[in-house]
Amino acid sequence: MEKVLMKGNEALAEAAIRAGCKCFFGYPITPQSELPAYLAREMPKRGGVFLQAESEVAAINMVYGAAGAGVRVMTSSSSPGISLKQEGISYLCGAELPCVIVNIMRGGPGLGDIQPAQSDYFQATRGGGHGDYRTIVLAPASVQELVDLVYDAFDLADKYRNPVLILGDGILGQMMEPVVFKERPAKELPPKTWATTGKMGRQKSNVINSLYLDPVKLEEHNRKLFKKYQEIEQKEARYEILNGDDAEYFVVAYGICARIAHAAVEMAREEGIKVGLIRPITLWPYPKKAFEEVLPRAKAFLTVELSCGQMVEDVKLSVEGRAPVYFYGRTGGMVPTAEEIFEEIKKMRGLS
Amino acid sequence: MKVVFERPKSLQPTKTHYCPGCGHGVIHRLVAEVIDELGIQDKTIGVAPVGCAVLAYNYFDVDMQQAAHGRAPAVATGIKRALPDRVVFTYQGDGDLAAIGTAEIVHAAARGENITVIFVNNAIYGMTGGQMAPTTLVGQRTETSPYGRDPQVAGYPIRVCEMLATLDGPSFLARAELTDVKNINKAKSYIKKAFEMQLAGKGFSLVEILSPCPTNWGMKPIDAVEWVKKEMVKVFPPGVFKEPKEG
Amino acid sequence: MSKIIIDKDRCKGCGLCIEVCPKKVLCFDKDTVNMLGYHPVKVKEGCIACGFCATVCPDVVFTIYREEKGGK
Amino acid sequence: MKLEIIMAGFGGQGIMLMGEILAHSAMLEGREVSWIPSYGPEMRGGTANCMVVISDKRIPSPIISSPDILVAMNKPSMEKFTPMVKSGGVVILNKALIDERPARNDIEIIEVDASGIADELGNMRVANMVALGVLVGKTGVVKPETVIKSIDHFLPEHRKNMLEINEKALMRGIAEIKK
Repeated sequence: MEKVLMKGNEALAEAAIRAGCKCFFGYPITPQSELPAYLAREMPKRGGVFLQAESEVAAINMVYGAAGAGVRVMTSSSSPGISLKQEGISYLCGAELPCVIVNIMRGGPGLGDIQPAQSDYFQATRGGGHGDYRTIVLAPASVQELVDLVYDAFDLADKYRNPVLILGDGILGQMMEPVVFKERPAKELPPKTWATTGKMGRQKSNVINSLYLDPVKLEEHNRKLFKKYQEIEQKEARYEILNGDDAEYFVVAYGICARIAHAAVEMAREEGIKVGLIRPITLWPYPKKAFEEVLPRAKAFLTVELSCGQMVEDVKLSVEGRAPVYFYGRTGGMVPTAEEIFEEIKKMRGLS
Repeated sequence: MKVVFERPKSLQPTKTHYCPGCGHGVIHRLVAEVIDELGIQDKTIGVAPVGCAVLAYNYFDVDMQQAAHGRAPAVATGIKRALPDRVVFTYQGDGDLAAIGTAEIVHAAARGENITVIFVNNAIYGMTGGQMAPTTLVGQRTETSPYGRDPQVAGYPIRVCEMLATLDGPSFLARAELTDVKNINKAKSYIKKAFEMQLAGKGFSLVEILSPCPTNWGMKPIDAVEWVKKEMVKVFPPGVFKEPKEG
Repeated sequence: MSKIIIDKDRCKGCGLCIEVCPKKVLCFDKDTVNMLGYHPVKVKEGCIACGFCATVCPDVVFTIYREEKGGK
Repeated sequence: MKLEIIMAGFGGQGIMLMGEILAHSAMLEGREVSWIPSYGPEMRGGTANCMVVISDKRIPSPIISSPDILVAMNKPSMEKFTPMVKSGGVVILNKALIDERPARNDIEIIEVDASGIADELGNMRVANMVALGVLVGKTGVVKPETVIKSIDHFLPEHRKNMLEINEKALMRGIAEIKK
């Protein structure tokens, strides 16, 4: 397999095409602009559709239309643009339409800045828009994983008829790493008999809709959605534990932050501190199992995020008070150094 | 016996929820008749708006998507780009198309998106109970312009056909009035023309239809029709605003 | 000869058809209240099957047939 | 083996490309690599920098807080990044644009007239390759022929005529070390 050196944003775009993405609708925003630029070049050559919409709102609704028509479709943006897409994401979830949404996060709130951040965690994992819903959230930490998770994202979206979010950050989008595009056998997925393709000889017309005027029906629909979400929680949670075999202390971090935390863990190991790293790969469903696995021997947890503390709530929910949970975060586009995190690891050991 | 009139195939037998004398029922039927006449029921996909016509997917017997408020042209764009050989239309009211969805309609038109838009203009918000619309006439009383629309406060009505006619993208733009047999037939001929444009790959087509809303105007159905004829057409002159040159 | 079928349970009593009828053969059936709670429209003698009523009717109440010339 | 490098200079000096070529060469030689740019308004005319990590093992963090090597192509870059360089590390300075020496004596400072040499070769824009040559000559982290392969990889079709001068600049940089 040939290794190529690629930017995260471009590798993501290439992976999407290879995963069968037929349509892309987006609106420019830093730091994800290489992604639409790549697709603008490649899609027309490879039988796909690239369209720059008039706004993020329009883009996500184009996604709704194309997803409803039964094709694989993707959009991408960065934090402020994702806020604009929330309306559409809620509708996509309500109408159970599969699609992939990429958020290359930047600093907020408001216009914020264009530096890397992880402050959209709540928005991503709690729904984000109105109504009772969840989106699957994947958090890659390297360019290779970004590529691999794009394939998974499309498969998961189709399997569960649900939007899947890929949550990256400015660094991941901008960084270059070697990547291999492995050939993947197509997954066995349910046929899209629900798609509005025109009746084309079908007896009954298909309707894509999220409106249920009868509350009894809407409750039924919401319960059905939640049954699906429960199944996803049971089957699809993913994580990685590094340096964990004999660890007594654990750093918890995802995405680019997990990379820096990993460097800090290695520093601590050199000084004989028994510390490991829990790296959630799915942020929703949250990998509670990772904590079950280490709780019998864990003395304390340190959550590190590029935010003022969002994922730490899920860590606390997973630890259920059985060990102290500490937090260290940098925000607004600032990124901690490995040394900073190392100091926090030492503090954690001193405190517990 | 020869059939003079019967329910078109592309219209479900379902009774509509529309008020007595509402224009939506007629416009639904005209669209369905055109779909039947062009023989495109099997490959047509409609997009329902938010507004009184939100339940349009229950009435048309074609595949339908229900869109977020104002976003029907974007949703239709997604469908059409994914399935270019299908016929895609949106059905939108004045709040949906000319207020919250202004950006979407202008840009779909500017792109020359090869879709057909049925725009129902009744100068008021029906579904939410009679508030001022972007097409409410100056002086017209609504729930949110109780003293009559005052341009000093609420500005002026938007003429969608005229506005879109400044763009290069649209192939066919026309406005009809739902006032009498002759004009209803004319509305149908415009709708047919609009779909034919799409079938010929000519790009964006839109038919605006001035339609009575007796309930929210506080009028009897017959008076509402008269009001369209006397007042609305003064502000929104019917006619063709854009069509391809012959030849 | 012509035949006009009125699906009275679809009628919402707007009266647009009565107004438009050139022969003035349509009127409300004051003796009936339909499923929707309206006095539906009814037809008297003299319909010429012009189809005007069906054209203006928002509720697809009418189905209209006309005897073909020379046929039965 | 693990090497952490920061390259910095003006936007337009080819800083990003210099890093990409180095990362690409190391990848071709079977190493793990990462490259991250500073991104944003500074890309367009202000200062630009990129971080390259080359390692035999999986790279934990692509973000460098204390580099082994700094390549500073202008004075603001030298001022900004020299304090971060690891004790015992190396700073490669583009002498032509830096009229000061950093006030540290625990690091090795290599001054090279990258812009001057490039100018002499006929194109100021290849100063980055001179500096890269110095880095390659100093560390031996990748073979010169691999770097040349990478330069070729990054040159677009209509710029292939630039391969020769880039190659010359690289070799001149390597030669500077051997002097």
